[in-house]
Amino acid sequence: MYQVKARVLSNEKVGEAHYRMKLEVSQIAKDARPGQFVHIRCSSDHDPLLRRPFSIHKCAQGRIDILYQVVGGGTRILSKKRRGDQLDLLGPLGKGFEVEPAFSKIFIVSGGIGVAPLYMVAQEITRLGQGKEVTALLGAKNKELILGKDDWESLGLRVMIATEDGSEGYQGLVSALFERLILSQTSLSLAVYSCGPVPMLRKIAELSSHGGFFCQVSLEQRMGCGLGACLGCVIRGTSGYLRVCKEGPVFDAQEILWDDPDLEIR
Amino acid sequence: MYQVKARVLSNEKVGEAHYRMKLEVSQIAKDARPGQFVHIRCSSDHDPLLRRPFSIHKCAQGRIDILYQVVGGGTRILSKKRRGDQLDLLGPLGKGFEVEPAFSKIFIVSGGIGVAPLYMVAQEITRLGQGKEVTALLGAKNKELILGKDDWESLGLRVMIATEDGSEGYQGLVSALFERLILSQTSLSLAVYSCGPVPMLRKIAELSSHGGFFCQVSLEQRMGCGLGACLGCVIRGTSGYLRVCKEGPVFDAQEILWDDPDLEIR
Amino acid sequence: MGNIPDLRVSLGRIHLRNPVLVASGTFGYGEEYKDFVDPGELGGIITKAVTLKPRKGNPPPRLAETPAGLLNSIGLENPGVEMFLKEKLPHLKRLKTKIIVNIAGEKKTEYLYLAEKLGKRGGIDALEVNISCPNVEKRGLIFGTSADLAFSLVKGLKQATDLPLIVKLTPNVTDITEIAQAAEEAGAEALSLINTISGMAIDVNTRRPKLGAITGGLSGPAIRPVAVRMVRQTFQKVNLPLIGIGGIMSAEDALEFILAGATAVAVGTANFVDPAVSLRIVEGLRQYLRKMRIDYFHHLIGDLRI
Amino acid sequence: MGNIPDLRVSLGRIHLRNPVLVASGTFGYGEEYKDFVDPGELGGIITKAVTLKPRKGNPPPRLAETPAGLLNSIGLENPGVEMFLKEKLPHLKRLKTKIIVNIAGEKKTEYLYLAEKLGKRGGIDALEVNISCPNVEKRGLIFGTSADLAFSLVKGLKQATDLPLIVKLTPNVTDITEIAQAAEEAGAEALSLINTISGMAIDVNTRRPKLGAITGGLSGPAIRPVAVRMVRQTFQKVNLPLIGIGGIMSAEDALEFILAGATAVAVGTANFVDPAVSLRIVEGLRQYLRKMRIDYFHHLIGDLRI
Ligand SMILES: Cc1cc2nc3c(=O)[nH]c(=O)nc-3n(C[C@H](O)[C@H](O)[C@H](O)COP(=O)(O)OP(=O)(O)OC[C@H]3O[C@@H](n4cnc5c(N)ncnc54)[C@H](O)[C@@H]3O)c2cc1C
Ligand SMILES: Cc1cc2nc3c(=O)[nH]c(=O)nc-3n(C[C@H](O)[C@H](O)[C@H](O)COP(=O)(O)OP(=O)(O)OC[C@H]3O[C@@H](n4cnc5c(N)ncnc54)[C@H](O)[C@@H]3O)c2cc1C
Ligand SMILES: Cc1cc2nc3c(=O)[nH]c(=O)nc-3n(C[C@H](O)[C@H](O)[C@H](O)COP(=O)(O)O)c2cc1C
Ligand SMILES: Cc1cc2nc3c(=O)[nH]c(=O)nc-3n(C[C@H](O)[C@H](O)[C@H](O)COP(=O)(O)O)c2cc1C
Ligand code: FES
Ligand code: FES
Repeated sequence: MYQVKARVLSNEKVGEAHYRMKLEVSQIAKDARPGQFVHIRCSSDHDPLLRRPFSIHKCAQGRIDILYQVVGGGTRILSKKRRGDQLDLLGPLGKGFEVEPAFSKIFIVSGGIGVAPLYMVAQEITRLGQGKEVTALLGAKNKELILGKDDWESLGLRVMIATEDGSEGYQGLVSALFERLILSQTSLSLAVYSCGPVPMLRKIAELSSHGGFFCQVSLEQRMGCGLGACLGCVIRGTSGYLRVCKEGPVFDAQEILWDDPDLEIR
Repeated sequence: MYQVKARVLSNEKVGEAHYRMKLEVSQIAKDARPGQFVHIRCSSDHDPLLRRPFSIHKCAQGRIDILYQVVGGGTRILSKKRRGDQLDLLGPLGKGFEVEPAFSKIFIVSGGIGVAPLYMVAQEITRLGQGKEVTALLGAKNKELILGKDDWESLGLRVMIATEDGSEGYQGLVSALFERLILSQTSLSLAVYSCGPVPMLRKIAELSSHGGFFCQVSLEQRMGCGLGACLGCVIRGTSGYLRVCKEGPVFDAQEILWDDPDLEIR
Repeated sequence: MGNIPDLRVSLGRIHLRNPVLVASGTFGYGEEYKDFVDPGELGGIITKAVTLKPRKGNPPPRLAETPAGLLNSIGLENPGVEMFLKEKLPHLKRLKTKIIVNIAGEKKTEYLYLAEKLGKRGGIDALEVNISCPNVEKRGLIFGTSADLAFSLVKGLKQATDLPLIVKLTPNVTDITEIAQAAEEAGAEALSLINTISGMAIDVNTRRPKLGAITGGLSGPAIRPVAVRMVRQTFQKVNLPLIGIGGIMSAEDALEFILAGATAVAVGTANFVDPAVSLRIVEGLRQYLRKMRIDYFHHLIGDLRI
Repeated sequence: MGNIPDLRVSLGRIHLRNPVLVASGTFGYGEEYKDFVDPGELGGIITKAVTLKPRKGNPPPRLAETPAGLLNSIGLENPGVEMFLKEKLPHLKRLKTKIIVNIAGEKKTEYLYLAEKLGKRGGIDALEVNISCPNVEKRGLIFGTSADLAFSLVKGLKQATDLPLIVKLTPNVTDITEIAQAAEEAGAEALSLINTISGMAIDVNTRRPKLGAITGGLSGPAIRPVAVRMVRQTFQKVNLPLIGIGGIMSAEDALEFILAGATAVAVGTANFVDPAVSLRIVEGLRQYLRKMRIDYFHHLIGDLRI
C-alpha cells in the first residue's frame, strides 16, 4: 500500500458521463492485482471531504487506468482534471479476484460501469490460459455505454453484448443473457466474475449458486479510510458484517446476504 | 444594486501576488461611483462560504476592473479564473468618495493594494477639474509593487512615488511623504482621499485633522451580506458602530475612532 | 391560490403562501434585500431581534469563517423597540408577506413589555421569541437551556399578547425536546429550531480569538446535520408545527428539514452567499413536488421512510 | 530528547513524546496504518472502543458526508475484550508509542470489569473512558450527559484500576464543564473532548435517512469551532490536562486547540482523508515553534491573547 502523488497522463471522455483517466503511479502499478482499487482524494479542500474509491481498470508499466462515471461532486471534480495535474492516491487496496487454474469455463459478466474491475481479471485469465473457454458478457443501457469493446476483443475471448434498448447484441439485461447461456448447467469447474448494479449481481449470484459455479463479485459501499480501520464500509455477509475495503471489494457470492436491501447503495 | 453573472474578460498578473481582473458587467458599470465595491462569490461550493468584497478599480463601458492581492483562499481561487469564466457579483455596493468643486488642492494617498479604490476618484476629480492642483502619492514596499503608474500619469496629475526600500521615489512610508508635502499647512479647501493599511490611514487622518483638511478614507472589515443587513462588518466610529458595507467603505476620517486596535483586520 | 403544486402551509394561526421564510438577523428588517427579493414571494420575513432598549452590539470583528460555517457575534445590535416601531415597522407593514418579529431580552419583564408593545400595533403576524439569551436575573443562565425558565417565559408572554408565539430554541442543550415540550405546554403556537451553536475560532498567528467577543454562534451548512436531527427529535415529541433552520442553502437542504418534520424552513446564512436564494428555494420546492408528482407540499412534512 | 523545540507534554502520569495522538475509532488498533505512519513518531494511539462482549455494530450505510463533516454510525463494532487481549494487544504492545485503550459499556459494571481486565495486562498506558454511551440501566440516559452518572462511573473505575483514566466527554450537553468537573472530582487524570455531535442527514430522493442507524455522530472540520469553544470553557474550569479533538486537519487546527487550553490533540476523521496527516501535524507544530521562536511546546498551552 502506498500513498502517492500521481500525475494525470490523460483524462478522456468515453461516454455520456464516463471517463477514462490514465495515471502515472509506478509503485501502485507494480503491486496491483485484478479487482483491487485505489482511493483518490478528489479535492484539496473539504468538498468533498473524503476520498473516493475506484477500481483499477488497467495496469501497465508504471501506470494505471481508472474508468469512471460522473455521479456527484467527487467524480465531477475528477472529470475536470487534465494532463499534468496531480492527484493524491492510496493503493492498491482491498482483496482482488481469485483465478484458479482448475476453472475451465469462465464467464465475466459486467453491467454498466461495473466493467471497470473486470478487465484486469480477464487479462489474468487469458494469460493463465490455454484451453479455457472464456466469455465476457458486457451489458449496458445502450451501445454507446458499452465501454472499451475493442479492448475486450483484443484479449481474444468471446465477447457478447447485451443492451437494454437492443441497440447492440442481445436485447435485455445482461443477467438474462447469462441465464440463457448457462441454461440449467451445473458445473464445479465453471467460474463467474461479475460487477454491476446490485439487482444484477443478485441474479448472477443466484444463478451461480444453483449451478454450483464459483462466483465472485465486486461490491461497493461508501468508504472512509479504505484501510479497514474505520468499519464504515460494511455490508451484511452470511457470517456478519464484512468490510468492503478489506474483506472485499471482491467477495465470493455466497459470503453475501443478498436479500439485505441495504446492499443497494444510498 | 444588481446580482449578475459577470464574464471574466481577463485576469492578468501584475505583481508578486497581485492581479487585475476585467469583468463584463454592464449594469454595475453603469451605476458605479468611485469608492464603491463589488461582492464576489469566489467559489460555488462552501470553501470559502462567504463572498469577498473588492473595490471597483476602474469602470468603462460595460465593464469594471478589480485590482487584488492574493492573501487567502478566496483570492487564490479568483487568481485561477480565466477569460470566459463566470463570476457571481453583487454591486455596486456601499458609499463612495465625495468630491466637491470647492476643493482646490487635492491629495490622493495610496498604500499598497489600497490603490484600488482611488483610481476612480482621481478620474472623477480630473474630469471635474480645471485649475485644481492634484497630487497622487503612491506608496508600496518596492517599485515592483507600484501598480499602474502609467495609468496614473496618463490622468495628467502629479504622481509621486514612495517606496519603503527606496527602489523608486521617496524612500519611506507614503504617509511620511504626505507629511512632508503638507508640512504644517492648514487649509479648508484641501482634500485628501486615501486607502491603505490602517496605521498609514491613522497617520493621514491625524495630519488631516490637524490641517483641517477634508479627508476621506476607504476602510475594510470582514463582511457577510454586503448589504447592511447582518451588522457583521462594523468598525468603531465616534457615534457608535458603523457598517463598512453601508455607511462605508468610504468614511470621513473624523467619523472613525482611530485608536481602536480592532480597526486592524484580523 | 388553488394552484397545483400547492405550497401553502400553516404554522398554527399563521398561514403561509409557501414554507420559505428568512431567518432572524440575516435579512435585516426587510429593506436591505429589496433589489433582490420580492418579499411577496416568500412565506414570510423574520426580523432581526428587537429588544426593549437600543443595543450597541459586540466589538468587531463580528464574523469569522470556519469550514462550511460562519461564526457571528453581532450581539443583538438593534435600535430598540421604539425606533423599530417608528422606523422599521411602517415599511415592513407594506410588504405583502407575513411579518414575524424576533424579540429578545435579558429579563422576563423585558420580553413581556416588548410583546405587549408589539401586540398593540397592527401589521405583525407573530412574534418569534429568541430564548438563546442569558437571563441576568438567574446568573446569566440562558432562558432556552432550562425548561422551567422557558416555560415561565412563554406562559407570561401568552398572557401579555394575543399574537401567535413562535419559540426559537437553542441547540446548546442536552435534550432539546425537553425545552420544546415546555414551550408547547406553555402555549407556543410553533417552534423555530435551531439557533446558532456556540463556537470559537483562533488566529494562530496572532494567538487571538477571531471574534472580538471571543465566542460566537456557528451557522451555515456545517450545522445542518445537527439541526435536522433536532427537528426530527422534536417532531417525534411535540405536536407543534416546526420551522426548520440551520445551514439551508438549497431546496434539497430545505427538504431534509421538511422530511424530518418541519412545516416550514427559514434561510439564514445562505442569504449572505446569494441574496436571492430564498426565492430559488421556493422554486426548487415547486420543481421537486412536480418531479415527485406530489400535489400538496404539506404531505411531505415528516414523511421520512425508515 | 532534550531537542529544541521540545514537543514533549504530559497528561498527568502519561508522558508523551509529542502532543499528537490519533483519535479513537479512526485508527483501528494500530495495524491498519502501518504502511503510512510509524507510530513511534506519534504521541500515542487511542484505540477503537473495546467493549466487554463483542459488538456487531449498526446496519449499513454507516457513513454519510455532510458539508465539511462526516456522519458515522459504526455503533461500536468491536471483537470484545477477550479477542482484543488475544489478537490486538500483542501487536499494540510492540509499538514504540503510548497505547491508550478506549473503553465503552452499557452498564457501570461492564466498564468496571473491562478496566479491571485491561489493567492487569501490561502494555497499556491509559484508558480513555468513552462516556457517550447510553446507560441501559437508566432508561438509556447517556453517561456523559449527567454529572452524577459520570462521577459515579469514574469513581468506580478509579477503584477498579490503577491505569490513568482519561474521560472522553460528549459535546451533546448544555454545559460540558459540569461533566468535566464531575470527572475531575472523581479522579480523572485527563479529559478528552470532544466526541462526535449527534446529527442526521436525509436523502431527499429516496426520502430515507442516509445512515442505516438513522442518526449518527458528526465529526470533521465542521465541528471544530464547537470543539475549540468547549476546550476553552473546560480549560477555564478544571485543572486537568485536556486532549483537544474535533476536526483537526492540520497543525494550524491543532494549535487552535492548544491555544484554547488543550495539552495534546487527537486527530480523527483527518486520518481518512490523509493517512499520514498525524505525522504532518507533528512536523507542522515543530515548524510553528521554530517560526515563533518558542522552545517549549507546553508554553503554548492556553496561551490565548484576549
Ligand atoms: C471499491 C469500489 C470501487 C469502485 N470503482 C468504481 C469505478 O471503477 N468506476 C466508477 O465510476 N465508480 C466506482 N465506484 C463508485 C465510486 O466510488 C462512486 O461513484 C464515487 O465515490 C461517487 O463520488 P461522488 O462524489 O461523485 O458522488 P457522491 O456525491 O458521493 O454521490 C452521488 C451518488 O452516487 C452514489 N454513490 C456514492 N458513493 C458510492 C459508492 N461508493 N458506490 C456506489 N455508489 C455511490 C450515491 O448513491 C449518490 O447518490 C467504486 C466504489 C467502490 C466502493
Ligand atoms: C470594501 C472592501 C474593499 C476591498 N477592496 C479590495 C481590493 O480592491 N483589492 C484587494 O486585494 N482587496 C480588497 N479588499 C480586501 C479583500 O476583500 C480581502 O483581501 C479578501 O476578502 C480576502 O479573502 P481571502 O479568502 O483571499 O482571504 P482570507 O482567507 O479570508 O483571509 C486571509 C487574510 O486576509 C485578511 N483579510 C481577510 N478579509 C479581509 C478584508 N475584508 N479586509 C482586509 N483583510 C482581510 C485576513 O486578516 C487574513 O489573515 C477589500 C475589502 C473590503 C472590505
Ligand atoms: C449574522 C447573524 C445574525 C443573527 N441574528 C439573530 C437574531 O437577532 N435573533 C435570532 O433569533 N437569531 C439570529 N441568528 C440566527 C439565525 O436566525 C439562524 O437561526 C442561524 O443562523 C442558523 O441558520 P443558518 O445556518 O441558515 O444561518 C443570526 C444569525 C446570523 C448568521
Ligand atoms: C468512524 C468513527 C468512529 C469512531 N469511533 C469512536 C469510538 O469507538 N470511541 C470514541 O470514543 N470515539 C469514536 N469516534 C470519535 C472520534 O474519536 C472523535 O472524537 C471525533 O471523530 C471528533 O474528531 P474528528 O473531527 O477529528 O474526527 C469515532 C469517530 C469516527 C469518525
Ligand atoms: S473504509 Fe474504513 S474500514 Fe473500510
Ligand atoms: S456585511 Fe452585512 S451589514 Fe455589512
